[in-house]
Amino acid sequence: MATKKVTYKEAITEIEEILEKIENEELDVDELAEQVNRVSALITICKDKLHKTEAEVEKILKDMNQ
Amino acid sequence: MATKKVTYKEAITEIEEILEKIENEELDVDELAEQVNRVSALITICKDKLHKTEAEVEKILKDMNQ
Amino acid sequence: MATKKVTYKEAITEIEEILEKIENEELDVDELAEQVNRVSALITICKDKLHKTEAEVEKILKDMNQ
Amino acid sequence: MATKKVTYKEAITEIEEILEKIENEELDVDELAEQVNRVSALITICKDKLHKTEAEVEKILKDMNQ
Amino acid sequence: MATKKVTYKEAITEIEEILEKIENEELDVDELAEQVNRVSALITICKDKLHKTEAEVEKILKDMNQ
Amino acid sequence: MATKKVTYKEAITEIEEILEKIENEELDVDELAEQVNRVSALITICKDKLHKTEAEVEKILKDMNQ
Amino acid sequence: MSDQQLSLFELQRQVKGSLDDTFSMPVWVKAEISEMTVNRSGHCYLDLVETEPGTDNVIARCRATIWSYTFRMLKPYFETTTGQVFTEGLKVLLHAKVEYHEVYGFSLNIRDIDPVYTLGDMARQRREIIRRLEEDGVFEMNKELELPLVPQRIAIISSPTAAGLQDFLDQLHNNPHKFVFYTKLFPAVMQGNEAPGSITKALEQIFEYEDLFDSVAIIRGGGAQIDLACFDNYELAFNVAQFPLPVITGIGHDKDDTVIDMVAHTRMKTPTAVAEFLISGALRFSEELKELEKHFTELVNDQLEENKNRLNDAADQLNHLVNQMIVSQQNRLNIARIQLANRSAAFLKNQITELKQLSTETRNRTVRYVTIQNHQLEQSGNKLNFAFRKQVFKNKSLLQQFQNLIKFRSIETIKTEKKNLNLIQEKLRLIDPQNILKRGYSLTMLNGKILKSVQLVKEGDLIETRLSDGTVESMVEHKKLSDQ
Repeated sequence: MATKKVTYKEAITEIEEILEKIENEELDVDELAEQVNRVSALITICKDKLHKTEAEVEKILKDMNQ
Repeated sequence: MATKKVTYKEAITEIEEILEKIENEELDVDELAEQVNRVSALITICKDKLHKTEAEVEKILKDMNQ
Repeated sequence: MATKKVTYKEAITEIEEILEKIENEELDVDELAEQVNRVSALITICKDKLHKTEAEVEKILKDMNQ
Repeated sequence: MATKKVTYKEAITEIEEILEKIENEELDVDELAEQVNRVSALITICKDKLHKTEAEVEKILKDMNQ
Repeated sequence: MATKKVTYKEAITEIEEILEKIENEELDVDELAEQVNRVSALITICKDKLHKTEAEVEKILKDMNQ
Repeated sequence: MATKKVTYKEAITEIEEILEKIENEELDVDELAEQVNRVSALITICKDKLHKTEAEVEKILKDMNQ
Repeated sequence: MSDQQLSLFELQRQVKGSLDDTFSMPVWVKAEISEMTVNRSGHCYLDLVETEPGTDNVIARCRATIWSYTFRMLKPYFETTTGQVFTEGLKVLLHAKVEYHEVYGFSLNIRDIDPVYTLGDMARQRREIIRRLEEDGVFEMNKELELPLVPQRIAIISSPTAAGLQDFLDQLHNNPHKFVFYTKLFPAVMQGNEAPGSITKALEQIFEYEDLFDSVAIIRGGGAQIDLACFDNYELAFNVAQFPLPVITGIGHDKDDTVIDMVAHTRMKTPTAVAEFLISGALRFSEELKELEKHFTELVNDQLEENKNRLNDAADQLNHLVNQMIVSQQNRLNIARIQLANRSAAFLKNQITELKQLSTETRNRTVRYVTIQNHQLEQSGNKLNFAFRKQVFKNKSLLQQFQNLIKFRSIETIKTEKKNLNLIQEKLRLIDPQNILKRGYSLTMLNGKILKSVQLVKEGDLIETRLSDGTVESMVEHKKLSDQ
């Protein structure tokens, strides 16, 4: 779960790939916990990125309206 | 019944193989009890793995939602 | 009729061999009773084995369901 | 007509041999009665053996089915 | 005409010899009557033997079939 | 003409010898007559024997058929 | 040839008299006003002409007067009816009395004017102008120009003294939205015959600074509504239509559009309307900008929201899928357990059935075996019976045959012997010399021996001849050999 260098897009793609694998039952139960952890980590990363972006945008808009 | 190192997948595969053997009567009666025992043990292993995974996943998801 | 060490499969094979001999009239009448007795003994052995296996299997399944 | 130790198979063989001799007219009329008697005795022996065997087998099978 | 110890076979053989001699005209007229007498006696002996055998066998067979 | 002890065969043989002699003309006329007489006597003897034999045989056969 | 000489006066009087006779009543005359003056006392003096159609060649001309009291009534009536100043250049239908004055000559005294005729003529002229502009392909040209989103630099063509101009400028510069407009006035005469030329000139000036302006506003405030004929001018319309900047008109009338209005980019009724149009344009743009900004903010927010939702969805989906997978696996294990139970039971049941079958089979086969053996024994008995009977029969036959044979052969032997003896007896009878002699044959004997050849006797030998019943003795006299 170390790779924090993933882009938002890569993270989303990976999340979707894992979800699809789970859906298609391509995942072994043995791997499940690990993969769920991975998705969780990726979602957290994405949410962090989003929050950061949101704050930034808010600031820009505020600046613009003044 | 010692080999607890089997993966979930291997366990399922073995279960199905034994079930098929029983169905096709490829088993000697002398072996049946032993094989039923084996399947039973494997099912228990699988269930344990499932429960463990379930708990683990639940924890991850809970942590993520906080 | 002493050899109780015979496996189920061996027993069945022997029964079938004797039956075949009877059918092909390879058996002397003098041996017939003896051989039928043998078959009977083997069938009894098999039944015993079956009942034992059945009980054993039932127990395993019962244990598993708990 | 004393030899009751003859086996069923031997009896049958002897019967057949005598019958063949009679058929092939290898027998003197002087011997004929004696030989017919012999065959008759053998047939009786065989029938006895058969009945005994039958009864025995029936008993075995009856015992087995119980 | 005394020798009643002759067997059926010997009788038949003797009959045949005498018949042959007669045919080959090896018989003197002086002997003819005697020889005819002999044959007659032999035939009678044979018939007797046959009847006796027949009766005997019939009895045996009758006994056997019962 | 006295010798009545001659057998039928001897008589026939003598007759044939005499007849041969006559045919070979080895006989004087005087002897011839004598020999003719002899043959005639022999024939009579033979006929007697024949008749006797015939009667005897007939009787035997008759007895035999009864 | 009348040699009667008339004084000028008399001639003029005679002309006057005949004209009066001929035109005793006023007549309706169509003519164009070429010149017109109104004197101090209010009388109107006109110079009327008729030109050759299609050219400007004058083919008739005369003076005309409208007396002041008539003129005072006719002029307003005409002008309000036509919306056109009663002035030079108009084509009119006049009700006039032909007058002839000995001193001043021929003139027409106008009593009435039919404005309908002039109206028709004006409309015709306007249609003509429009047709020409369309033919030239310029009619729509100005309309095809794109008005800048916010036309802020306005070239104004107007009369500097016009009341409307100041209102227009005030309205523009003091707009409540604080939009800034840059205006530059290009003065022009906005009425009368000079107007087209003057406006054209103003346009030419603007054209030189084309790049400095976004559009041209031709405005005329407050003036009488009857001065509009000057805007139905071909040359002016031609210039306006082709002008490279969009032209907005606010000429200030409510009636039919002038040709200038028609060819202009945008036609507003009054200067005020033009100002409002310009301000509203700016306002619209400003609102669009605001809208855009709002839209942009919304988009950004939407996207952020969408991504948040997506992540939440992913989390939900993960939860759901994992649960599903676990349930599915649990089911699978449960099924495996049930299958194990069922299949084991079925397996054992099959084995039991098989064992039962085996025991049934044992019984069947044993019974069959015993039956077969029994049958075979039965057959052996039958065979024995049959073979024995055959043997007995055969022996009986043989004995019978022997019996027959001995009978046949003994009888045959006896018969044969009998025959034989009879044959011998017959032979004997033939051989017996006594019998031969009896048949007439005789025996010749020499010296006690039978004479068998002639050669054995000599003549003179004594021979004995034996007959059946005695003997004769004789001597040989002669002998003879038989020929062979």
